[in-house]
Amino acid sequence: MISINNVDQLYGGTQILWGLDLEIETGSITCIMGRNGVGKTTLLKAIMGLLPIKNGEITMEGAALNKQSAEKRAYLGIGYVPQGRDIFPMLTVEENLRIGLPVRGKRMKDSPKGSPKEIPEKIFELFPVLKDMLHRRGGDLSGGQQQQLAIGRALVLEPSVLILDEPNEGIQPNIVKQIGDVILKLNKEEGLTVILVEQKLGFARRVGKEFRLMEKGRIVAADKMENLNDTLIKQYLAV
Amino acid sequence: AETIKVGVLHSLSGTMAISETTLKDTVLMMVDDQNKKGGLLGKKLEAVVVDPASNWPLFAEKGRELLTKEKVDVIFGSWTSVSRKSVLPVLEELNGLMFYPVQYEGEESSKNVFYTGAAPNQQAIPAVDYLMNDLGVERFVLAGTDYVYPRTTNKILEAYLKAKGVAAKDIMINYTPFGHSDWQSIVSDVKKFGSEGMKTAVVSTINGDANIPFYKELGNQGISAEDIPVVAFSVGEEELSGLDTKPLVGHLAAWNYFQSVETPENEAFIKAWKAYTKNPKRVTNDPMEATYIGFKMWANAVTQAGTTDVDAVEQAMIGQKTPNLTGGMAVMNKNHHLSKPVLIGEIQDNGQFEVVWETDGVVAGDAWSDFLPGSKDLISDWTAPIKCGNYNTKTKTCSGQNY
Amino acid sequence: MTRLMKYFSEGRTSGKHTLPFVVILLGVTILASAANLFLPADSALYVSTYTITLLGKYLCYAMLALAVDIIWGYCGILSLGHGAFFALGGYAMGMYLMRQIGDRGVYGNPLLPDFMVFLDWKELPWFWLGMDHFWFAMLMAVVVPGLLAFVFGWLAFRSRVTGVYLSIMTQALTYALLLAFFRNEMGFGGNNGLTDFKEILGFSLQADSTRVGLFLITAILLAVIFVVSQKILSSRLGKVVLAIRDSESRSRFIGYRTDRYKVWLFVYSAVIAGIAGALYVPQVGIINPGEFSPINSIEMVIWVAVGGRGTLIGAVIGALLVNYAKTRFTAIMPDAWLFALGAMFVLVTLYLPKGLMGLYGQLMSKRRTANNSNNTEESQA
Amino acid sequence: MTLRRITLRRITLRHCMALCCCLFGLFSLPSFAVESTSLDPLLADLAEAKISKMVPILDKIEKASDETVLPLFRTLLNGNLYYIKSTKQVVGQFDANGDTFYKDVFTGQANPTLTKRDVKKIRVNNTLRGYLRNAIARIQLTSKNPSVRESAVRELLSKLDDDTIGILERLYPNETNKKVKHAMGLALAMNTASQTKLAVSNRIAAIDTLADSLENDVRNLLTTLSNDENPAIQSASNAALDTIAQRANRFAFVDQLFFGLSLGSVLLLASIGLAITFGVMGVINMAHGEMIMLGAYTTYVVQLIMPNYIDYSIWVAIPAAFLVSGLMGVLIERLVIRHLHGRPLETLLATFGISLILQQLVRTIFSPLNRQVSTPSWMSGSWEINPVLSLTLNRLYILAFALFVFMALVIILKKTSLGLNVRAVSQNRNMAKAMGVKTNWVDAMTFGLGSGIAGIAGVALSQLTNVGPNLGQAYIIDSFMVVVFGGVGNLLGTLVAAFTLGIATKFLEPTTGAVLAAIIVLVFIILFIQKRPKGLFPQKGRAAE
Amino acid sequence: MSTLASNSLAFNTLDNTREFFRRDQVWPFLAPEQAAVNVDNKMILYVEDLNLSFDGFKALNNLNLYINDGELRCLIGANGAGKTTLMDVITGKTQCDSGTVFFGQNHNLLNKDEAEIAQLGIGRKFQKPTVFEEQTVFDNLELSLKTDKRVLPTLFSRLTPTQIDRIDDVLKTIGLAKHRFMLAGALSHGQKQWLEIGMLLVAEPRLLLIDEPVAGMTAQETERTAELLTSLAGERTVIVVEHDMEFVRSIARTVTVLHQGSVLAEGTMDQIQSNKDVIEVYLGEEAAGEEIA
Ligand SMILES: Nc1ncnc2c1ncn2[C@@H]1O[C@H](COP(=O)(O)OP(=O)(O)OP(=O)(O)O)[C@@H](O)[C@H]1O
Ligand SMILES: Nc1ncnc2c1ncn2[C@@H]1O[C@H](COP(=O)(O)OP(=O)(O)OP(=O)(O)O)[C@@H](O)[C@H]1O
Ligand SMILES: NC(N)=O
Ligand SMILES: [Mg+2]
Ligand SMILES: [Mg+2]
Repeated sequence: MISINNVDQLYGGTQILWGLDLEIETGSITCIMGRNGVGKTTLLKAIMGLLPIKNGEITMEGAALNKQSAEKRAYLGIGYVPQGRDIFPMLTVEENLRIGLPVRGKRMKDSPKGSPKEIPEKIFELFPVLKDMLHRRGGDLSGGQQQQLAIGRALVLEPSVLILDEPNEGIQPNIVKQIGDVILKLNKEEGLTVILVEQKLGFARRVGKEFRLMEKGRIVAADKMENLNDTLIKQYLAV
Repeated sequence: AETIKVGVLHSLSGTMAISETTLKDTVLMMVDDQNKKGGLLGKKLEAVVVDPASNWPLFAEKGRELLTKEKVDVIFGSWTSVSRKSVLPVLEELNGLMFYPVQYEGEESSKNVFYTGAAPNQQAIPAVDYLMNDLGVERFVLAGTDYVYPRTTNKILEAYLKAKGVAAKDIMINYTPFGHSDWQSIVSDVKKFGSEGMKTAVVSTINGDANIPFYKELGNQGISAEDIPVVAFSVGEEELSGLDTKPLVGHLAAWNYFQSVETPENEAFIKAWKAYTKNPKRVTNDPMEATYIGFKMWANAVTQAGTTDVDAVEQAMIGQKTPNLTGGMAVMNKNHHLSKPVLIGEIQDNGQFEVVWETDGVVAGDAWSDFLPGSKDLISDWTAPIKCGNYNTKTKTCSGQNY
Repeated sequence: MTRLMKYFSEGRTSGKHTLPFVVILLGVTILASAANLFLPADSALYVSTYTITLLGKYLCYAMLALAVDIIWGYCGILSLGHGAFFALGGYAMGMYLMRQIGDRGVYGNPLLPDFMVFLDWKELPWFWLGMDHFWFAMLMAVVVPGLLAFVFGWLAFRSRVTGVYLSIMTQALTYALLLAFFRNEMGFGGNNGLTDFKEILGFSLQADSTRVGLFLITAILLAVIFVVSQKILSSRLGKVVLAIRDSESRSRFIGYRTDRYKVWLFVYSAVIAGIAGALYVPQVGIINPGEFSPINSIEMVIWVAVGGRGTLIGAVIGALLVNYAKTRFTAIMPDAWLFALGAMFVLVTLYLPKGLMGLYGQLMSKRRTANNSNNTEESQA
Repeated sequence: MTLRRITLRRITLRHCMALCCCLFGLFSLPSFAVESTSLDPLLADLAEAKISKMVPILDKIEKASDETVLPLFRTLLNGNLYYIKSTKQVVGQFDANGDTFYKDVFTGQANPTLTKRDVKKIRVNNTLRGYLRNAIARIQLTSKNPSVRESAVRELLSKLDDDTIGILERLYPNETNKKVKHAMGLALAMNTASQTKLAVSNRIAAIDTLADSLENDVRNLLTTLSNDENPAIQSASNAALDTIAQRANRFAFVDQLFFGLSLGSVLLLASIGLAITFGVMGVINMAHGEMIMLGAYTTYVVQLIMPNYIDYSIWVAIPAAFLVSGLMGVLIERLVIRHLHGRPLETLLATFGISLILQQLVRTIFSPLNRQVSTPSWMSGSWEINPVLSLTLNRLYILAFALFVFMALVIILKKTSLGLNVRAVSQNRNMAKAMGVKTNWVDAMTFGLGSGIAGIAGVALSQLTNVGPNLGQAYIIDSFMVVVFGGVGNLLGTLVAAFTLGIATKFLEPTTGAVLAAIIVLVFIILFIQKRPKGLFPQKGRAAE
Repeated sequence: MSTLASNSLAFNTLDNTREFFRRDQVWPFLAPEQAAVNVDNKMILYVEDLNLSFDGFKALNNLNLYINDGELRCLIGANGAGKTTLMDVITGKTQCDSGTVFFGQNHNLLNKDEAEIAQLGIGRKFQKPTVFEEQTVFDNLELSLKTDKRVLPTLFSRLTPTQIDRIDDVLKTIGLAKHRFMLAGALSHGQKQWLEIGMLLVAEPRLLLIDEPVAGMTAQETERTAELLTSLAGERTVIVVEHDMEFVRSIARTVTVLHQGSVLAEGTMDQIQSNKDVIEVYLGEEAAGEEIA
């Protein structure tokens, strides 16, 4: 579905991604892991189009993605849950969610399910707290509530690819579990492709089907999740 | 030098550009004209224009630039008093020569400056006389922008009115900031003041941009010239050109020149001006006439002195006569101020003034007002033996500085 | 200790401009002064008094820009009212110079300045007392702006007025002072301000030597203020100030009373502005309420932005460059200079995001990048 | 003394109808103009007379004729009366479509052969105008139209000479219209009250009836009477004056409130665009004032294009100004602002540069002089509620207009996705992009909207103040002050702030004068912000830190 | 801010005047030495009957919490339970509606501002890492050093070799030794987390309030953090908020569970994990088991 070929990326003069290759298959749940600072977030931002890449190519279903602007990519069906939540602090929860409605409207035309003009009820089923806080400013929410909002917001887009950057940061255990269930469910029922950056092995193992290990801006190991063994962990995830 | 350089020190940007740009163009037209006549002393005139940008310290700096860097022989410039005061020390230090063409508060006479605009006794006092004698005005509103020209003029007028027996309660004084644009309360106060049974007039020293909103408010609150006439000292044809004058017909202005005065000189001047600006609707005004007179006199004085040397020209200037544009003769007096006629005009609906009153002859400009305690004993005389701008006739000395 | 050395040489770059700056500044000043005083006027190398005065004025502006940069560039407080402190310093000097005129004014009144005579004032207002003493007046030139900055800053920073709110309040402050000083009743000469000065400390203001003297003093003070400010800003206090700029609340949580730091720095900056104003007045010959005009204060900010915010040298260069451009443009193209100046501001913003110093920094960083990426490499290994 | 009422518009339907009747009366006049021939010698005198000798001649003309002389007086009053040099015959000058031609004032018959050269103007001055106005009023006392009669009576209150009183006494018993009768009664009561020869009780009764009148002339009369030698008259007058003063004070308060609201509406208009570009987008837009200026110049150009339709020009100017300023805003955003995202302070520098360029551009194109923008007739004059309270129409319309613009803007921002999107973009541009918001489009539209509204403000301001290159500079400081005082990012705050400042200024002004009032208001704002560091309506919560 | 806004102008002027004449405020050098924290009762933090509501929403509801000197206390609770808000109140960021908060027996924290509280020795790590982005890692640490934080002493202070060594030690501990001259803004999320912990360490506070330290850390890093915090306890008092149950178990002696602004349960990890209420509102049925890698 998404393939990344030989991507280089720099911040100012510092190169972060070095000729990175990555293949994401439709309907997969790919878990990207690596130590702090290896470039996971940078990679996700490059996919989303929030950072320009210097070299290489990103394609989605064969079409070049790297020439498209970030907002186009949202229309193409990429939903993004950034690290650190990045909700709109001065907008109410409801407004945070409504932002995605135009994209949702466009995308729902192609596949009619649910109402294209309204925030889908399933988000409130998933995160009931959002319903209670509908008129509170996003910035006033607690950290975990914000994280839930960020995930909910991405789901409004009715994405076909969901990019999650450490989505469980700061979330209470029962909801962590629930998020895992949701990912699995959406993947199973709607064929949602998921790219997940996750540090917590337990969660990664439970939800991920594939894993990719990163180091120094490169993918250094790739396999099915069941093959993630202690050697690899020691080599690439231990400090 | 192979040319005679004429410095032009008028703001072309900032708040004063509205008024001063016209004077820059006037000087340029005069220079052109003089060159067509063959220049002066066999040399061409060359205008050097700088922009002091309505910034007062810049007047001093640009003045210095003109005098030392460009080495100009004469400067035509300034509008506000503060800009003149700013450049004055530079003129005196470097012994430059400047012509100042705007009505002002007086209380000054420098060896290096010729004042071709009106002093208060050439504008304010005759106007008030007219109001009292011809219109029977008994109450006065002295409305001005809060700066030195209105303050001084109003001080002089207050003293003058009181001397004429006007009671203090019949004089209302009001000051507003520069560019004041919300005149509702003040106009309404004036209306109240004027509706208490005595004939009332407004003497306006409101400056520049504040006038248009003022007159618009007058019109809208229905104050007509028969009820409460306004006589202004800073509103000329140019200011009116930014204004629909229909509601203002009959309000007054006191000047030494109006475009509407029909004389051959004026007709020629207006024609030349319209041709020069390539704008058949362009109007002329009093400071332009003052510039015109100053320039003519300077040209004559240079010819007479045979040099552009400042001291020689300064002496040659005194006693210069040149026809003014309203049919009389302007004379440069010993105090560096002109003798000019005073005219009072009523605003017409075409944006022009119609002269309704004028002095019998010319009035000599008085550098030091007779109605201010500090200056009633002072005179200015730049001829020998006094040669001083502030000579005290009582103590027979030059008070203060010795210019 | 070697680590310390390494730290200073590697971590910091701003300090290293100090020496060249001081040398160049004083060198040029002294050469220009000498050229004015000792060369004949027709010499090719002669520097006219006009130029000296102009340079003197630029240096005052540079000092003012420094003051703005210290609080804006380093502490993130955008003051749109620094002209107020500058003007107050200027008025203090102006009052002194006014009193020095003595009975040489046009009315020859030994006690009252001319403008008071002709508005018929009978005695000197209380706030003019003592202003005939040079040192007292100079004290006022720093105390009054400093005090105003203290009161304003103390109120504002304790109430945690920040960002645009603070900026607009400073603008309101200078605007209110503008209106107040316009009033003739205030006793500062109204719109005309104070002018027609004769001498300072007995030296005629019209003498070349006095002008050169003032020019030299300005340059020396600028150098001193530059060095002192540099020292302050590279001390730990400087780091706290930067920390406040980055995240004021975080600074409070590690124990810094940020309001006091801000008041302190604001007062320091205001005092510099006051000094600049005091030096400016005898060189341009007039001080009037126009200096309080908010547009002036905005221009100061712009000098700093053009030069490069957050680098002292950038502030100085910006002030010199913009004002030189203004002088040249108003003379070369009096009708179109606003186009040129406006375009310059737009282009600098677009193409030199960190001002002129940023341009220099970009060149430098090319070199530094190599080092950094090495560091990163190592750490990942 | 009364103030001229003829130019004061009354806006009730009844008054409009009255006006039509009046016009109709005018057109039907020629049929009565039989005796006009007997005036000819007097008219010839008029043509030759010096300005100071004209009053007696006019007096004779008035006495010698009736309503038919009105067109003559009116033409003279407007300064349009000329005489033919050769025949000394008077003619009126008229303008239509830029051409000047001459008509007989009585018959309205055009005289196509006359040119400017054949005629000479009969000059008028203020004294003469005053005289004419009274004469017209006297003649109109017998007008068929009641409201004309009423205003004629009121006009004459200040000049109650014996002649006039005589006429009024004759007319009073037969007057049927209540209002006219009341006005006449007032005039007669004033006369009675001032007649020292009459019985004191009669005079006091008259004075008592005067107490319910707000007319200036009444007050002036009472003030004079309060110094009467008779103590009873004195106290009656004082009592009446007190009653009047009480009522007048109430109206004065309303008047002042209106001034405040009006100033507030100007502030609101000037700042509301900035509330968007600065308040919502976070661009420190120093060129905001120039956007206002462009709007004002657009009004000027529109009037230049349609000189004969000034009354409608405003309706063309409003959309035109919105487009001109809006497009300029879009241009600025696309060329400059968009490169400065994330660097809000730099926008100050760039937009300041732009403001310099725009000012000079206008100076170059339109000259540095102020341009003349005319006021449509329906916006000039005032709505006279009673003799002490009248509201100027232009300000009334502008007040309504400001509120309308405000509402429209609120609706646009609330009901379209633009409002939501722009706030999202300003809070987190990247995330907004990731949510599919076309940030470029949103930026350009929002900046265009803010600028366009500034342009509309320019149309309104062109009716109040100078249309010149400095127009914008005059409002930029106030605009920022209002937005910040209200609380950045809060439109309602801008509204409240604008009116608060407007009203505060106007209530201070009478006691402190305009300069001090401005200073006091500024100091108040500074102190207020110490109390509420984020303005009147702060953005609250964790995120606002 | 909110407190100021609620007072009347007159009152505040009076207040300001009074403040002005407080000699210790005007003349920093006259300020009395901070009195040491009185922990005679072994208790270092008393939080009693704390209430706080936002527009009617009760974020803290009669909250009581007592922390012993030298304790390591874990604070857990559902998202929005009020954990961060509690820290906000303790550190002076947020003003509470009612209640008392004492640091030791002698310091009422409610009438102190953030800086005073920090100077008393209460350090805090934020949930969302906040560091000085435009300064280097080294400078971030230098600024956080335990020193005299008044203006003039700061102006004249110089780094001592011991301080440099201390910073170096911390740099090593947090694994950023190689990044010491990097601008903090350029660090990755996890690195910023570490830096913020580092800033806490160099400040040597008596009481550490740590909000979600291991979010975004790898398993090993989490372990290291656990070791670090355990080693700090005893000498210092540590309050940790975390949702990572594995981590909590590895460090916790006493765990307090907050719910809807008040304490729901308190006890050992085992007690908490078997508490029905806690399972229902927070852990979920199988949560504890699931989380273990
Ligand atoms: N804005 C920036 N400027 C310069 N360098 C940056 C910037 N953002 C990140 N970096 C650097 O890029 C590298 C990769 O960062 P990134 O955020 O992608 O890491 P990560 O793998 O997501 O780490 P973490 O697990 O901590 O989130 C880091 O070394 C970081 O220092
Ligand atoms: N300024 C505010 N305005 C309105 N509500 C607020 C504000 N601050 C906090 N809240 C609310 O108070 C509650 C407690 O928030 P707090 O951040 O303390 O939760 P928390 O326990 O730290 O949660 P998490 O584990 O998700 O970080 C939340 O429901 C939040 O929405
Ligand atoms: N001299 C004047 N009008 O300022
Ligand atoms: Mg990351
Ligand atoms: Mg929290």
